[in-house]
Amino acid sequence: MKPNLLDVDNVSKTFAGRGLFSRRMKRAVRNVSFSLDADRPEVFTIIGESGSGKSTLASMILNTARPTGGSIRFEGRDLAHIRSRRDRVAFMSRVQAIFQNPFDAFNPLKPVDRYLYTAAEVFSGCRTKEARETRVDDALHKVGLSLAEVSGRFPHEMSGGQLQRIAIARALVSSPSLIVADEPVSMIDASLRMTVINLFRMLRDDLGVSIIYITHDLATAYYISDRLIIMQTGEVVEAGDARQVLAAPRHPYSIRLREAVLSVDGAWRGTGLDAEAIQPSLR
Amino acid sequence: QVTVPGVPRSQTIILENPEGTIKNPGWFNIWTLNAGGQFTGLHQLALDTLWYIDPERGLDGPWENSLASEKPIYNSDFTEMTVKLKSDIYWSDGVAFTADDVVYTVESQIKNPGMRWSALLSLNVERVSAPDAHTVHFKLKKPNSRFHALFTVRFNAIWIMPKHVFEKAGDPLKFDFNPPVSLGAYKLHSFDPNGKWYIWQKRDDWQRTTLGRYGEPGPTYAAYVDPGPPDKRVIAQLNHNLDVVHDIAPEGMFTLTKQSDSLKTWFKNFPFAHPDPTLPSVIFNMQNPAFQNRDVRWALAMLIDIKAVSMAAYRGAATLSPIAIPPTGTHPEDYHVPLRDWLASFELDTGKRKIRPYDPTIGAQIADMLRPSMGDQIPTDPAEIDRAFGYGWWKADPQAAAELLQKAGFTKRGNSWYMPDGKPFSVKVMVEGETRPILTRAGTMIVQQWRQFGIDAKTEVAQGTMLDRRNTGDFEILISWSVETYGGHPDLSFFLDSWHSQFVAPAGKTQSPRNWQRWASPELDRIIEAVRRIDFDDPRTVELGREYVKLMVREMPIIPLMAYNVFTAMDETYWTGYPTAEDPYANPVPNWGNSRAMMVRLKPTGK
Amino acid sequence: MTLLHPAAASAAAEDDAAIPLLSVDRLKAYYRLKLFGIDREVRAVDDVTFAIGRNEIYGLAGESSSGKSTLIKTIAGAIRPPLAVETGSVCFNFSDGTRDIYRLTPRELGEIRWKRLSYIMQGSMSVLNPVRRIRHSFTDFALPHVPEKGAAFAERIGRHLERLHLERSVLDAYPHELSGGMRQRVAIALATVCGPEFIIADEPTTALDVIVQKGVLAMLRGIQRELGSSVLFVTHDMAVHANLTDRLGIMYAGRLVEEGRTRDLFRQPLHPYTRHLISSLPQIGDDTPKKGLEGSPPNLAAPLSGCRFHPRCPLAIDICRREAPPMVAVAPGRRVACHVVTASPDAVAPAMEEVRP
Amino acid sequence: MNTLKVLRDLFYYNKEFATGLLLVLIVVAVAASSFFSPYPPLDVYVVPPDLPPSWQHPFGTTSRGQDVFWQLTFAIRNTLLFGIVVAVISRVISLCVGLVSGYRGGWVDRVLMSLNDTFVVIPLFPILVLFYFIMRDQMTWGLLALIVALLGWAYDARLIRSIAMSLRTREFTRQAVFSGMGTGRIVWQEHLPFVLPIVFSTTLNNINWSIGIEVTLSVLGFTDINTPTIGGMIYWANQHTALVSGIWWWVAFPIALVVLLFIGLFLLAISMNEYIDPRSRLSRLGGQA
Amino acid sequence: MKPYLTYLSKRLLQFAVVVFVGINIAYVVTHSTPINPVEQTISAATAYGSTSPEAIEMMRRSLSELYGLEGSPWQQYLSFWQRVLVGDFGPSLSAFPTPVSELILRALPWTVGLLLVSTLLTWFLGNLLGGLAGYYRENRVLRAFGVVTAGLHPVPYYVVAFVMLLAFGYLWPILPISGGASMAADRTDVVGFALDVVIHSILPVLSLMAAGIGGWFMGMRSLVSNIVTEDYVTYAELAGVRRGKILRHYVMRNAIGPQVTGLALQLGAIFNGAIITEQVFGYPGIGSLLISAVHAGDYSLVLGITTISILGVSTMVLLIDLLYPLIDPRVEAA
Ligand SMILES: Nc1ncnc2c1ncn2[C@@H]1O[C@H](COP(=O)(O)OP(=O)(O)OP(=O)(O)O)[C@@H](O)[C@H]1O
Ligand SMILES: Nc1ncnc2c1ncn2[C@@H]1O[C@H](COP(=O)(O)OP(=O)(O)OP(=O)(O)O)[C@@H](O)[C@H]1O
Ligand SMILES: [Mg+2]
Ligand SMILES: [Mg+2]
Repeated sequence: MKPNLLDVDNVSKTFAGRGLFSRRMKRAVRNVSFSLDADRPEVFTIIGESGSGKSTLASMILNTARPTGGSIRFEGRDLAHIRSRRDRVAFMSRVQAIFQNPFDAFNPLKPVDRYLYTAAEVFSGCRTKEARETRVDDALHKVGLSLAEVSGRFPHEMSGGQLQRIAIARALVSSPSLIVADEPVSMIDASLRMTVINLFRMLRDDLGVSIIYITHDLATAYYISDRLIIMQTGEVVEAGDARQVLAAPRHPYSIRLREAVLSVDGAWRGTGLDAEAIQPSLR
Repeated sequence: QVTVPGVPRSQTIILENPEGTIKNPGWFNIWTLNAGGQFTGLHQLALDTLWYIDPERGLDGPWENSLASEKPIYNSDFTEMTVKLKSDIYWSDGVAFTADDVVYTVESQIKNPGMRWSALLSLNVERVSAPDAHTVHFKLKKPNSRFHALFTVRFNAIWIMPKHVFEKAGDPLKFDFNPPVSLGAYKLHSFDPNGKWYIWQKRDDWQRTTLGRYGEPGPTYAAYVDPGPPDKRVIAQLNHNLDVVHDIAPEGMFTLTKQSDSLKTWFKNFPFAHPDPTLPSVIFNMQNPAFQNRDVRWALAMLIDIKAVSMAAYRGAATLSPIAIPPTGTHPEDYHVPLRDWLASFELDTGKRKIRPYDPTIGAQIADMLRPSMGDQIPTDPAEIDRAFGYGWWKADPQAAAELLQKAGFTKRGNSWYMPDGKPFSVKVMVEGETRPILTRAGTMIVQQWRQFGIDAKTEVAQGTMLDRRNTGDFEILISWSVETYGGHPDLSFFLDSWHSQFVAPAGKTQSPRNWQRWASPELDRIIEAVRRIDFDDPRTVELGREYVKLMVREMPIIPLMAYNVFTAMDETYWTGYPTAEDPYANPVPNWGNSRAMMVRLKPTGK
Repeated sequence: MTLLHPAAASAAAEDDAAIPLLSVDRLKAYYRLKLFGIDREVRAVDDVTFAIGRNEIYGLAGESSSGKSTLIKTIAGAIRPPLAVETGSVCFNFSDGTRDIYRLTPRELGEIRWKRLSYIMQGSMSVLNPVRRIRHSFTDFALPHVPEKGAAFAERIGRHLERLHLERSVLDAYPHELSGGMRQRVAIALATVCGPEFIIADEPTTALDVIVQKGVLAMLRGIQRELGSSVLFVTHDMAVHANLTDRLGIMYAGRLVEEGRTRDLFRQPLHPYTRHLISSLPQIGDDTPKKGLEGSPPNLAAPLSGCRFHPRCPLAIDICRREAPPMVAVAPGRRVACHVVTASPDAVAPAMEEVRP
Repeated sequence: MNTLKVLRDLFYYNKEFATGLLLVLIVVAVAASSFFSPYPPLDVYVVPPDLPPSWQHPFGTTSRGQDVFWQLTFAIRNTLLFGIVVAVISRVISLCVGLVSGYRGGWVDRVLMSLNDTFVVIPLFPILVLFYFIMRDQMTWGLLALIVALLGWAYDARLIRSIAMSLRTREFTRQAVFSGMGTGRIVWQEHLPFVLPIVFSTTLNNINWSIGIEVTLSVLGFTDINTPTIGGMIYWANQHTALVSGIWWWVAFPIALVVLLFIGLFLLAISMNEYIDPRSRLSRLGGQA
Repeated sequence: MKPYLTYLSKRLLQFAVVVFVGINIAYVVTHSTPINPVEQTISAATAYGSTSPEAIEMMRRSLSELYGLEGSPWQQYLSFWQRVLVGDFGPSLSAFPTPVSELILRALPWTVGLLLVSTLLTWFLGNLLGGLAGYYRENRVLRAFGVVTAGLHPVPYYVVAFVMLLAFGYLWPILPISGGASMAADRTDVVGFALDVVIHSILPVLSLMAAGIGGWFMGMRSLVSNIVTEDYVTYAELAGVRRGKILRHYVMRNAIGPQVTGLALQLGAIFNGAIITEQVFGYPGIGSLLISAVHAGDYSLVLGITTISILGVSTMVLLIDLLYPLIDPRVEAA
């Protein structure tokens, strides 16, 4: 039987207390398990409280942090066994990342195209300049950009949406089968947000890429995801089919989450903020 | 500023101790090796021994019977020496000095190999005894006509230990002798726990010391201090906080002559400095094949323009010597003047012609050169010029040098000289740098002159490592001295005895002092052996000395340059009566043991 | 020129306050870069005029890098090179007098800060001094502006933090010990604890999950209502605008392109960009495919002639390429800068009537 | 954006840069004019000694009969070269160690920092002096520069490491990792520009420090007197008690030139900092990330 | 607590390694000096007196024995460590038989006192002024001060010291120019002696400060000028926080980290002494002891001083590493 694309098996992460005299241990992720099927590309969404361990989980999947308990297997291979640079390159050519904040995701002192060229060189073995350019141009076209628009430009010359798309193109250069996207749209406007979300859909449907999508934005989660887990203080409190969960959450936290979502329509019905605004007086 | 409670400035003389800061200031046991300071006043004022020779004329002639009441008495084959001691000499703690102290000094040193004079004494002394309280008798292991030199202060000598103190002290190597019990006219008053100064106080019973017979010492207190770098010494003296500066650069001295109205110097006029009986020279490493040919050495000598060297090193204030004897003390009368004619007729065969290289007028030339800028500070009297600027030197003669080199098989191609084996003629001249600025300057100038002639010459500064490299023969040419004399006595054995070829170390091995040139010459050995056989005061020593001089001129194993001029600056604000060339009763250089003579001649100005 | 005078604009607003608390008049703020081989001018705020009344929450939305933050910085008087105000004025009409913020001495400016005017910067997660405990930050920022001292002051900030769902123990923490969301809340608390008359908030809730966000917004509104102060609020989250703000301005490429009561704007967006912005918003349970804007964002360093939206505008007509559309009041309290819309205002008016409750 | 244009603009718009450049150019010009010196650098008594500054000898003459100006041209050339060699070598080492150690962390960091601390703790002076004794006349200024450089990188490496440690946590570093960049590329291409400002200021300090060491060694008498340097000039002046003797020009002009050089370098460094520092330049155009 | 202990033990191991390697390097280097202490001793003892080559040969042998220089290098190395581990550096070779520790202890208080005071003062003033200058960039006085320090900075210390000396010791002689205390000092009168020591330290301290302040000044200035553009500073300014408070708690407090590290290293290096100061001002201290030991080939003494210095510096590095979280709470100890 073909191994799963990704197995997250009972994973935990405990951080040692910060600071010199601190005794606190922070259990950022507790016994999280899920798996992604190799044959069925999907958008797998992680939602949760701020500080509930989403980013930590993501970095463990990306093998930039080691779980303190449990194991993560990618295509059947335990990530803990990936040590040599060759293995890591091989892994990264299959699993890629899109980072939270497009404005910090590129070195402000360097043109952005470097990342693309390097990725082409390292992951796709493009030896010649021409090969690299073709490769990069292809990837950029998939996200609606072109090499001509990007080459030689600095991050500050690009809009947030453009940067976000370049980051995605960068992830695509290596033709990964899994992309981990950590809050990729939190900083951009609704319109650009949709551009990015639609791109994810296209990746899943047309290129067969699985995507782990971490977000606070339930609306886009609903819009795009196939499955979803909801996390609170490091634990998965609810998991399942995205639409089902969001339509009818069962865990109390999920329910509160669902209820807290502000909607434009809700605003006119008065279910907005006023209900909560009963607070002790200030003066 | 330098006032200590109860020590009035007007009764204190402040002298520089060139040892600098004493690492281990509370250590006065001078009989161990370098554990504490020596020139802190300790050996000048507190200690005493049998005889002194002053490099100048002395209070009462250069020779002084100190603890001894008369000159040493040898038997005919120099295997025994008897010493008669003065009576009525007392240690500062009131105990009488006797022959037992001398015997104890000799015996305890022989017993403890770690002590300073242990080796010298155990090599020489078979037995020492005190037939009576004021007689000491030495039985020597082998004939030694100069054994008394060990107890004769030129700079220092074997100091006599207080038996009654050391006897009780246990291991003499571990005993700090603090406070020191003194035999001299002064005793310790106080000292800086950080080793910067020592104050000595005149003993109430100064009459009961050997200095007593010259009258009462002037200063009640004598402070030996570390005044710091040269510029600070100048400042300190201008501020009248330092009565005697041991030595400064010539420029510092010139500054003082310009700015101080109470300055006293050895020569009233230029060159001011006191010439030490020490002879800075260009010392060849004779074990180096390049210098084994006399013609090469002479060629290098002929390339030196001594006037320029004198200017570079001393700003002209050098007392030159063409011969291997320092032009100081009584030496000019014994050697320089009598040998003038011989020098003038000395001929050198360049291979092409014969030349007479000696130029007796160099001193006058330098005087003339300086006169425009220094004016009447430059003496005019020829005798005075001779004493100040030396007794002539060798003419700079590049032509002759070239001929000599060619004679030795060297060739000149383009602008450079090549050795007979075809390699470029390169020489490295080792100087000591900061430690001996004057010699460094002289070396640099000589190197420049050789370089201009086409020799690949370089200066090597061996600051700190000079001693080791000199001792192991790890140099090509060295600017230093291997000739040191008594100054006040014509006998040359002080340095010459160690030049015997029996002591020359093989290349790479450590050479013992002072034959740094490692020159082995049968002719010289013959002279040395002759000196050994005659008495110290035998007139033949002068004859032999002149023979030595002639041999050295012919062979040039070292190129003598000049006396080591010490720019001792004395301030007359508080004291007068310093020794000078006019009244040369002592060497003014304050770290010499015999500088104690100054004390009895100094008079307070009443300020 | 049919530029609306601010006074007219506020008069047009149906609010009772006769003089608006803030009036921004023909404001141009450019980033001037003339150094190191670069020579250009980024016209981040290019001729913006609007007013905010008392007791009002004014929302600002728009594309990323359309100049929202720049506008806000100019209003808050946070001008640092290379940003410079070209022309225009920013006037506050506080309870104790009117002030043109660019005519004040630094001293006078210092006096109104935090007491009357407070500001939450974009990236409020990083505005806390990393080596100072939160408690001391409160002392630094708020103590001079509140009557309470000592224990009473501590009590006041403690209570205030609780309103933001923060424990009091936060006070003893260093910023890095807090999550991004907590830091944002602390920043909000810092800006609101003195009860200023005018609060400027630039994307203050980006790092919050929806539950906390909701609480924070509620608190903000609670304070605003209680004190009758005004808020200028920027966010990309249109749902937040819908729920929080009274009026909404839409910016595109350094210009205000539409302004009106939030509800009107959502019901009946006039400017094509606004329409797009609102329609592109997905909602839970809504399965219709949404699309982002085609084409590339405008370059503020070399602004296009005419309407800056025209290359991406489905309705663009000829005049849009030539002439910049002025901001025109198309209905009371409703302004828009679009040639197409102003050309047929009649088509708009009925729609406006329709949404009136 | 080409370099020339950058320089031009720096020159026009940055007064500090312009002044700094001018000062440095003056010093460089002085150094360069050594090639036209009428006197061989090591020869003494080529001019009358102790002359105060005059038209003929603008900086006066020394007690060794050398023209101070021409002597200075050689001295400043060698000293400048010395400082630059030391600075360059030690910068390269400290950058390598600091960046790699900060970026890699873990055992690499521990090993490198142990090495680093070892160099921090070794007392400089006895080691240098002992090197002098051991190397003897092979101890040319070049070798001295090498040794001083080897002993002079450690503290700055620690500084750079601390910056690199925070850069490691920046998102773009992860971006670089996931672009397949290895340690070398990340360190040299991604992180280096961020530490450049600090590198500039430490370079300045380092040049200053190395010249100071050279002078101190000279004052203590450890000097290669066959190579004229600023330290060497002070050494000779010192030997001739020039300060007390009133030959102030022998010391004053060399010092003045060094001071000019440093003010120049200082101004250049702060203006370059401004250019490189992303916060004073344009990098934040994209937003306040 | 456990992770911290792990960290601590790793760090202590690193400390031990650094000290061990450092001392070994010092050992190897000092022992490869071409200066032979026996020759130095003999030369110093015989330079002026009568000498006989045979006697010198004898002295050589007995001195080697006395100094414990017999035995294989390996044995010497082992016995060195045996002694060091119990804190004994053996007798000094150039002041035999005085123990090295006695010599060091005598010099140490002076050096430590002088350098501690001047380093701390310099650090404090330099940072204060640097911080002010970086923050109030327009201020004329501070700007002028910047140029002055930048200009003063590269003046070799020797010259600075000397100019001070000339100025206050000669042209306007109001201060003592030599020594650590005056000869008149009565060391039993504590107050008077202390005052005397202070007066004597004025010139050395001033010169050390004049030479050292520029480094701190410029360092702080550039650190501060980076920090003033940080968001939290801007924000505090926008909030109308008092400028003095911003300067202290927002700007300088954040910039101080590297400066504290620098201070620690400098304090650790105090045990090297201030060679030139001691030379110029005749100040008693460990620097001149070190130099004279080097010159005398007294490797016991050199090693004693370097070992103390190595321990001093590495302890300070260790302390800084352990305590840094207190300076910058963001830094994790582990
Ligand atoms: N290196 C670390 N050391 C100690 N604690 C950490 C570390 N990294 C994260 N944490 C803690 O682990 C928890 C989970 O953090 P994480 O960043 O995964 O949260 P998140 O779900 O991504 O939150 P957000 O939505 O705010 O991004 C937080 O409480 C955080 O404080
Ligand atoms: N310091 C600066 N120097 C130069 N240009 C700048 C600077 N800051 C911002 N800009 C430019 O000004 C324009 C407007 O930026 P601004 O930050 O106001 O946008 P915004 O609407 O707040 O965007 P976002 O929603 O992403 O926060 C952008 O094009 C940006 O690149
Ligand atoms: Mg996260
Ligand atoms: Mg913004």
